[in-house]
Amino acid sequence: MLLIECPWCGFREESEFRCGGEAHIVRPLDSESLSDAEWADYLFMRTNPKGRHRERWVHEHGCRRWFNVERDTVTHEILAVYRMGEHPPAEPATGGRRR
Amino acid sequence: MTERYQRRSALAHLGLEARASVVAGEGGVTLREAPMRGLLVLRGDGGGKAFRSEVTAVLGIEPVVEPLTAARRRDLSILWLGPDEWLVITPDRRRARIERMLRDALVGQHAAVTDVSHGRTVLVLSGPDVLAVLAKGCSLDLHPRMFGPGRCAQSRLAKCQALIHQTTDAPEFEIHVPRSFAQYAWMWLEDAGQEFDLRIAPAE
Amino acid sequence: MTRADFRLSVGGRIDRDRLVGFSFDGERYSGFAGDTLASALLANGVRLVGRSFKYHRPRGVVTDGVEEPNALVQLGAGAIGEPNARATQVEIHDGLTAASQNRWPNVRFDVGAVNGHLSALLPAGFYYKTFMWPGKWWMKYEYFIRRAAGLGRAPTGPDPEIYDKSWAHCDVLVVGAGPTGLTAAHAAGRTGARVLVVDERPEPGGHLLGTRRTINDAPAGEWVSAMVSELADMDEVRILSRATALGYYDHNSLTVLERRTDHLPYGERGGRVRQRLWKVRAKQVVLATGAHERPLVFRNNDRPGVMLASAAQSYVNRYAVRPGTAAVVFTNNDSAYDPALDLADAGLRVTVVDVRTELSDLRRAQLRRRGIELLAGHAIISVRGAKAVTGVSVASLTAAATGYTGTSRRIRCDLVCMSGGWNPAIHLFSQSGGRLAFDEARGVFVPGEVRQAQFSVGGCNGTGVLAFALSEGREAGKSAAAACGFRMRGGTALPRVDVVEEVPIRLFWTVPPRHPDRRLDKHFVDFQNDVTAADIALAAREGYRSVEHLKRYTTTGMGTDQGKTSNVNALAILSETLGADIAATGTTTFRPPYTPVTFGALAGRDVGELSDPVRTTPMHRWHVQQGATFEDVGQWKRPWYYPRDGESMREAVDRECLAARNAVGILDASTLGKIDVQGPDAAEFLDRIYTNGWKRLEVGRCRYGLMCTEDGMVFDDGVTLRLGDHHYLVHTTSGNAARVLGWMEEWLQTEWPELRVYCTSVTEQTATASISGPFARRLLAALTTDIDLDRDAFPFMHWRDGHVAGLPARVARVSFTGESSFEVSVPAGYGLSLWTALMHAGQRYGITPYGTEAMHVLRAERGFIIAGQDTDGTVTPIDLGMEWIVSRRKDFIGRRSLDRADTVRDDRKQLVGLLTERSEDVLPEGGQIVERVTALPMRMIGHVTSSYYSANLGHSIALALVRGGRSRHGEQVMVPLERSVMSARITEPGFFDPEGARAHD
Amino acid sequence: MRYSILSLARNALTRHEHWPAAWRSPEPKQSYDVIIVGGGGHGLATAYYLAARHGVRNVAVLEKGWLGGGNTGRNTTIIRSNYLWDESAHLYEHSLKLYEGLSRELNFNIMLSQRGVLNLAHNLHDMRELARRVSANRLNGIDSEVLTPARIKAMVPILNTSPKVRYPVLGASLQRRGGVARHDAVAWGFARGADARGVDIIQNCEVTGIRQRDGVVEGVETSRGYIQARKVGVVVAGHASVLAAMAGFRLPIDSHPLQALVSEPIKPIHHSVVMSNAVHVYVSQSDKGELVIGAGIDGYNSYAQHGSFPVIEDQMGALVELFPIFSRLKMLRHWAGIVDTCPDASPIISKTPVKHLYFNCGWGTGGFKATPGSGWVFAHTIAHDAPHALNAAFTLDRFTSGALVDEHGAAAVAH
Repeated sequence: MLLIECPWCGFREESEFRCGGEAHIVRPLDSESLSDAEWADYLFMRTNPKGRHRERWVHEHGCRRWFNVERDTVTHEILAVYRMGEHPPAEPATGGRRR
Repeated sequence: MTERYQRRSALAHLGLEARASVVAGEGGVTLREAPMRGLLVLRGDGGGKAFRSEVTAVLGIEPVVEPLTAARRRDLSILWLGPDEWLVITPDRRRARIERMLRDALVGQHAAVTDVSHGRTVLVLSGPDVLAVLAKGCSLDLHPRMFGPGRCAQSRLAKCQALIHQTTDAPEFEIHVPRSFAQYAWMWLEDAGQEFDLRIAPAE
Repeated sequence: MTRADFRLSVGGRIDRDRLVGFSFDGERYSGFAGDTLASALLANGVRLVGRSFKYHRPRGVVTDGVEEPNALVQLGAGAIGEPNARATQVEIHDGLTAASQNRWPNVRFDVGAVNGHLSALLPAGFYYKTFMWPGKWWMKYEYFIRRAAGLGRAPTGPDPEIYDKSWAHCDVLVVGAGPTGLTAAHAAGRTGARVLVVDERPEPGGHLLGTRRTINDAPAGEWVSAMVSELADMDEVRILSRATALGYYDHNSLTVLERRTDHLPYGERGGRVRQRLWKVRAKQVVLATGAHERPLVFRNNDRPGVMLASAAQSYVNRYAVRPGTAAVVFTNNDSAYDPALDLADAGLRVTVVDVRTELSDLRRAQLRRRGIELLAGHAIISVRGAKAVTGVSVASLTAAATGYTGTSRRIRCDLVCMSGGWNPAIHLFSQSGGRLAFDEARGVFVPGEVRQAQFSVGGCNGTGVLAFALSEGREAGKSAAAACGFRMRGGTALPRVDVVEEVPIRLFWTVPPRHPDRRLDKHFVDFQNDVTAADIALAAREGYRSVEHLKRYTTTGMGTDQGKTSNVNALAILSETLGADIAATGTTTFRPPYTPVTFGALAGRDVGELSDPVRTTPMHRWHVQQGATFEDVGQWKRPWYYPRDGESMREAVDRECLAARNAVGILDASTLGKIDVQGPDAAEFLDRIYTNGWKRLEVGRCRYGLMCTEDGMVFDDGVTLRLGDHHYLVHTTSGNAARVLGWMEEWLQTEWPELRVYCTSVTEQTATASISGPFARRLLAALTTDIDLDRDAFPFMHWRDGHVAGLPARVARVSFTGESSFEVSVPAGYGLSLWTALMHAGQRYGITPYGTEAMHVLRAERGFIIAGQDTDGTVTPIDLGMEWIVSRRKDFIGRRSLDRADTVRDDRKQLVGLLTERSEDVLPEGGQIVERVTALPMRMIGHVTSSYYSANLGHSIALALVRGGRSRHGEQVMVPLERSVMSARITEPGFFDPEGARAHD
Repeated sequence: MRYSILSLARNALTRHEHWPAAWRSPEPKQSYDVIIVGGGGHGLATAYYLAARHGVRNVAVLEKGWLGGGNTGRNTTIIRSNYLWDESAHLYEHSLKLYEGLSRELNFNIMLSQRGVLNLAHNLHDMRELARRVSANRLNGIDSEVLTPARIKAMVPILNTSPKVRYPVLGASLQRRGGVARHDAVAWGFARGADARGVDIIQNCEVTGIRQRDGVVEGVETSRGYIQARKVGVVVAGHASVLAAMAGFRLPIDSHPLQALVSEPIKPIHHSVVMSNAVHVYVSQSDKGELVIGAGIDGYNSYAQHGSFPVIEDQMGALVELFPIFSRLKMLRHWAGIVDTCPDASPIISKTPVKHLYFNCGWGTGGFKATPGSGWVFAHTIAHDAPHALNAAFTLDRFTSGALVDEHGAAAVAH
C-alpha cells in the first residue's frame, strides 16, 4: 500500500490513485513522417527500469489531477513528486517539451 | 408548472421518514439526508484576478485557494475540489439565478459552470462516533489535528466516490456521493454505524 | 471418571471464581476464565492433542503462544467450524467445543500412524520419485494422497458472523505490549503524539506475565498494570488487545487483526463484529515483538510432554498449571534456569541437562538450594514414550560434542523442557524490507539495515536483558515521537529490574545420535510437517542446497506456524551439512501474514448486499414494479426486458421490438455516460479525441463520434451535442463513462495542457427516456408546448431545450433504433415524473417499455454496432466499414496506427451481416465461422458478434467479424455447433431501412 | 539413478544415504555453444529440449539465484490451453500435450493433476465471450465445453450459484484436461533432465552484461566472470527489460507484481480449478490441502516481490462471495511474482536486433502453463535461428506491423 503525495491534496492512500505508466513519452506531432518502427517505439517500447522510474499518476478519487512521480521500482520508495510540466527534480532543465 | 412534480430523492423508496427517530443525545451517530440544494461545479483559473473578482462579486465569497478547504457566507458555500475546480452550494431556490449570474459574469473567460444539483446525494453524519464510522470505509485521516470544520476532501467511502465536508465542530460531516450510489452509501453507513447505535434523523 | 488435576492451588492470572465448561474430542472439561485451551487441557492432564501432518505422530502442546506448531484443533462445528486453531491462543469460554485433527478414528488410535512405520519409504520429496507408473494412475494415487494431507476441515455452511475493517492513523504505532513496547508507548504517549499499541494477547504485559520477575521490587504484573492505567489516561494513546500485527507493507502501512468476540460464549456474539482488520498508517513504527524460544533437535523431541522451557514456565506462572510432575530441562543457555526454578517451586521434580560445562555459580547455587540435579556437559540422547513422555536417556558429551562418553542414563519424567536459545521475532521487520544480520555468537538473526521509519527494540532486536530492553523501548518511543514533531522536556526514570550475569549460549544445532551411524530421522526440526534433520541432510545431498530449495523440497517452515520454531534450526543444520556458515546460506523471506488470518476478515463488509454498489437510475423503482428482468452492465442494473404474465423472454422481446417500430417504445437511457465539455478549445479537443471532425458542427446539432485508442482500435462511441460555441455534451457508452472521462482528462492534462477545455461528468445529473417509433412525435407533442416538433423545425440530429410534461427538458432527435426517436433528458430528480408522464400520455399510442435486449435487436436490424460487443479491442473503424467517420484532414488519437502494415491488410476481420439459411435459426453469439466443415482443427474466418431473432423482419439476423468480409458479400459460411452446423449468407451489416429514412421521419 | 518405487525401496535399506545429487553444480566453462540466461522453468525447459531434441549439449543455464526461484516457484500452478486466438491456442495446447507426458519423459513426478478448469461468467458479456472462446477451442481441437449453473453446482457444490448474489454465476466454460501441477517439480524435473544430458546449470551466477561485436552476440559478463557463447537465449521473466537494456534495446514490456496466496491446509473440499474474470479471483486446492488463490496484477511497475494489500482485499471479497464457506478459513501466506506484461497480453519468443541473441519474455500472468511449450519453441528458435511455426506469430515484429495477438478481451482470466 503506497502512500502517495498528491501535489495538491497531500499524502493519500494508493487506492485513491491510478498509475498511468512511464512519464515523459512525448506524442510525436508529425506522426505521418514516422516509420512504422518509429511509431511502434512511441506506442509500445518502454524503459521499464529496475530502480528509478518516472511515471504518471492521477489522483482519480481525489482532485483528478495528473502528476509525475519518481519512484524506485525495487524499494517502492517515492523519490519525488512533481506536477505536469515541471522538470524532474534531479534533472537540469532542458529546452525540450516536458509533460 | 414544475411544482406539479416532486423532485425525488434517490433514497425516496427506502421509507426513511418512517424510520426516523431521534431523541437528543441518543445514539453514537446520526444519519440523515441533507435537503435538496443547488450544486454547481465551477471551473476557472483560481489564480486569475478577473476570475476571482467576478466570482467574489456574485457569491460574496472568494474561491478558496487553499486545497481541501471550504468557505461559507450566509447560505452559500464554496468547496475546493481541485486547483481549478470548486463546488458551489446554494439553496435550491437560488441555484438557477446564481448559475446564470456566474455564467454571465464569466463570459469571455476560460471558465465553466456546470449544474450537478441532481447528480449527487448529500448525506449528513453527526455524533460522537462519526470518526469511527467513517474510518471503516474512508482512508482520510479525519482526526481533529488533521481535519476539522471547514475542511473538505474527495476520497472514497467503501466502494463509492465521496466528497467529505466537515461542517461543524460537533462533529458533523456532509458526504456527497453520486446519485446512483446513494442507496449503497446509505446502506453502508447504516451498517457501519450499527455498533454505535446509529439513529436515522428526518431529512430537514 | 476421575481426572488428574494439574492445577496449582494458588497463583496464575486466571479467575478462579469463573469456572468455564468446554469439551475436547467429545469429553467435557472445565477450566477457568483466563485459561487458554492449551492451559486448560494441561490442567486436566490432557497431553495428547493432535497428530502430525505426514507421519501422524502423536503430538502435544509445545509452546504457550502464537508459534505453536502442534496443538492445532478444530473449533466449533457446522457453519461456525474453524480448522487449525492454535490451542495456545484459544481463550476458553462456556460451550467451547474443540477437537483434535488429522486423525481417524481418534487421536489416541490413528490409522494414519501407519505412515510413521513406513517413514523409511517416505523421505523428503518421495513423491517426486514415484507414483509415475502406470502413467495414467497418478490421479488415482493422488486421490489418496490428498485425503491423507490437509489438517482440519472447512466449515459446512456460509459463515453467519460479521467481519469489518477500519483505517487507523497514528504518529507512532507500537507493536507488542510487553515490557519494551509498554515503555516505548509510554515515552511516546507522554509527548502528546498519537500512539496506537497493538498486542496479540488478551492483556498487555507480554512474556513478563509468564515469569516471576520483579520490577521496582514488586511483581512485574503490578508495574504492567500501572503502565496500562497511565497509558489509558493519555487522550491520544490507544491500546488494542487481542490484536495481532499481521503484515508490514510499503510506506509504514500495517495490517492488524483484532479478535473481538472469539473469546465470548457463542450466545454472546450475535450481531457483533467477530474480527476487525485494522489498516494502520503510521508515521513511525516501534516493533517490540519479542522473541520465540527455539527447540533443541534431539531424538523423539516431538513426543507429547516435550515443550519449550519458557512455555512450561508460563503454564506454571500465568495459568497456575503444572505441565507435569517430573521434568527434565534441556538447555544450551541460561534462559531455561528460571523456568527450572519455577517448576521446582511449583512442586515438580526437576533435573537440568545443560550441554555446557561452564556455568555460573549463581545458577548452580539456585539449583542446589532447591535440590535440582544438574547434569552439565550432558545431552538428551532420546526421549522415551510414545503418546506421552515417560523418560529420557542422557549421556555426557565429548568435548567436541559430536558423541558421548561413558554410558547413558535413564531419567524417568513426564515433561521435557527444552531451550535452544531465542529467535527474535523479526518477521515484521523483514516484511518491511529490512535486511537481517546474523549474530554468529548468539546464533540469531537480528534486524540489520532498516528500510522504513521504524525502530526494533527489546527481544525482537536480540536484546534479552530486560533492563536494556526497557531502555531501548524508552529511547525508541521518544525518538519516534520526536520524528513526528512531538517532544517532551525531561526524562522519565526507568524502573528498577535485577540483572543477572549470563554465561553465553553454546550453539548446538543437532544433538548427536547415540551411535555415530544412526540416522537423524527422529530428530524433528519442523514438528508440524514432520521434517527431520535427516530430511534436511538428504535434501542437501540431492542438490537442494538453497534455503528456498530446502523449504520447498522438505516443506520445512511451510506449515501453519510458518516455521516460527523451526526455521533457524533448519537453516543451521543445512549450513552444517554444507559446511557453510549460516550468514552465507541466508534465510527465507518472511511473508505476511505473521499469523494466519481469516478470509472473512480480509473481505470485511464487501460481501452480500454490500459486496459491490448496485447503481440504479431514477426510474428504477418503476421498472421493478413492472416486473422487469435486469441485466448487470458494470455496476448498473438495467432493465433487460419486461415479461408479461406467462411470456417467455423471446415473446417479450418480440413484443417490445414490434412496438418500437409500429407504435412507440420507451427506453430508460439514463445510464449513458455524459461529459460536459467547455472551453474555447473544446472543438479542437474533440477533433483530436474523435476520428471525425467537430469544428463545423453547428450549435443546436448532434453528431455521432467514434474514438480509438492510440493503437487505432475502436474504444468507445456516442453522440455529442453542441450546446454552445464553446460547449459540448459528450455521450459515452454506459460501461465506459468513467473510463472515457479519465481518458479525456489524461490527454488534456498530460499531453495538451495548452488546450483550454474543462470536462465535468454529468452522467448522474440527468435522467433520459428515449421514445422511439411512429407515434413518438405525437406522444411528445402531447406533453410539450414550447418545442416545435415539426420535422423541418426540428430535424434529425438536432436538439432543443424546452419543457416536457412541465419539466425543464432537453430533447435530442437521435436514434439508436433507426426509428423516429426523441431522447428526453430532465434533471435526475424528475426522472420518474417524466417517465410516468410519458407512460400515462403514451397509453393511447400503445406505449411499450423496452429493455436492453430489444434495444440490441433494434440497433442490429439497422446494423449499428455496440462498442465492446461488435468490437473487442482489435477492430479499427475501417474494419467496421466506417471510413466515412474517419477524417483524413486532421490528426486524431490512433490515426497513425491505421496506416501500419497489419492495419491496412485487405483480409482483416471486417464487420458483416449474416442471414441464416432458415429464418428461425438464431446463430449463437460467439459462434465461430468457417468456410467449410473439415476435420479438426478447422480454419476459422471469424465469429458472430451479435445475433437475434428479429420479429420485425421475421428472420434471424446477425452481425459478425469475418476475414475479408466486405468482399465476401453473398458468400455462404458455416457456424459449427456442438451437434449441428448452421449455414448463413454474408450480407451488408444492416437489414432494415438501409437508407435510414425512418429516423429522419 | 532412475527414480521409481523400487529405487526408493532400495535406498530405504541404506537409509537414503546414497541418493545422488539431482543435478551437478559445475563451475562455468570458458565458452558454450548456447547460454540460456535464466534458470526458471522456461530456461531449463529450453536447455532440456536443446539437448534432448536438437542435439545441442554444450549449453549452460545461468541463474542469478537458485533454479526455479522466480515465477516458476511463485505461481498458482494452473495449466490450461483454452485460449481464444489460434496462435495462442496452438502454442498452449502443444504445451499441455507435453505436460501430459512430462512426468514419464523426465522421470520426475511433476504431479500433473487434470482436475478441470472452470471459467465462470457473471454477465451477458462474459457469456458471449465464453461462448466465443469455447467455440474457437473446439474447432481448434481443444477440449472445451459450456456448463449451465446447475451443472456447475453439481461439479462444485460449495460454489454459491444463487441467482440472488450481486454477480450471479450465469455459466462457465470447462476444460477437463486443464488442472494443476507441482510448480517446483517442473523446474527440478527439467533441471535434472537437462543436467543428465550434459547441460551445465550454474546457480548464483548473475549476468551483468551482454557482449556483442558488429551486432552479433559474443558472450555474457557475469558475476563469475566472462563466458563466451555462440548464441544467447534470454528467458528471465520479470527482468526482460533489464537484460534488453544490457543489449541496447527496449522491449514493449512493463514489469508488474502478480500476487497470490495460500490458505492453511484443510481436508479436500475443492476438487477443480475455478476462475472468475469478472470478480478477479481464481482458486484451486493443492495436494497438501492448501487453497491456492490468485488475482489480477498490481497497477504499477515493480521489481519488488510484493504487491499492495488492496488487491488481496478485493480478491478475498470476491472469493468469499463465491465460496461462502471459505470465510472462516485462513490465509497462511501471500506473496508476489514479477511478471512481464505485453501490450497484447501475449508473449514474445523472438530473435532480436542483435544477431544470435534471442528473447523469450512477456508471458504476463500465464507463463507456468506454457513452460514445456515455451522451452520447446525457444529451443527450436535458437537451434535454427528461426522461429518454430508455433511461435511465428510471437515475434517482436508484430509491434511494428500491428499484428498483435490480443488476448485481453476474450481470454477470460489471463492466467
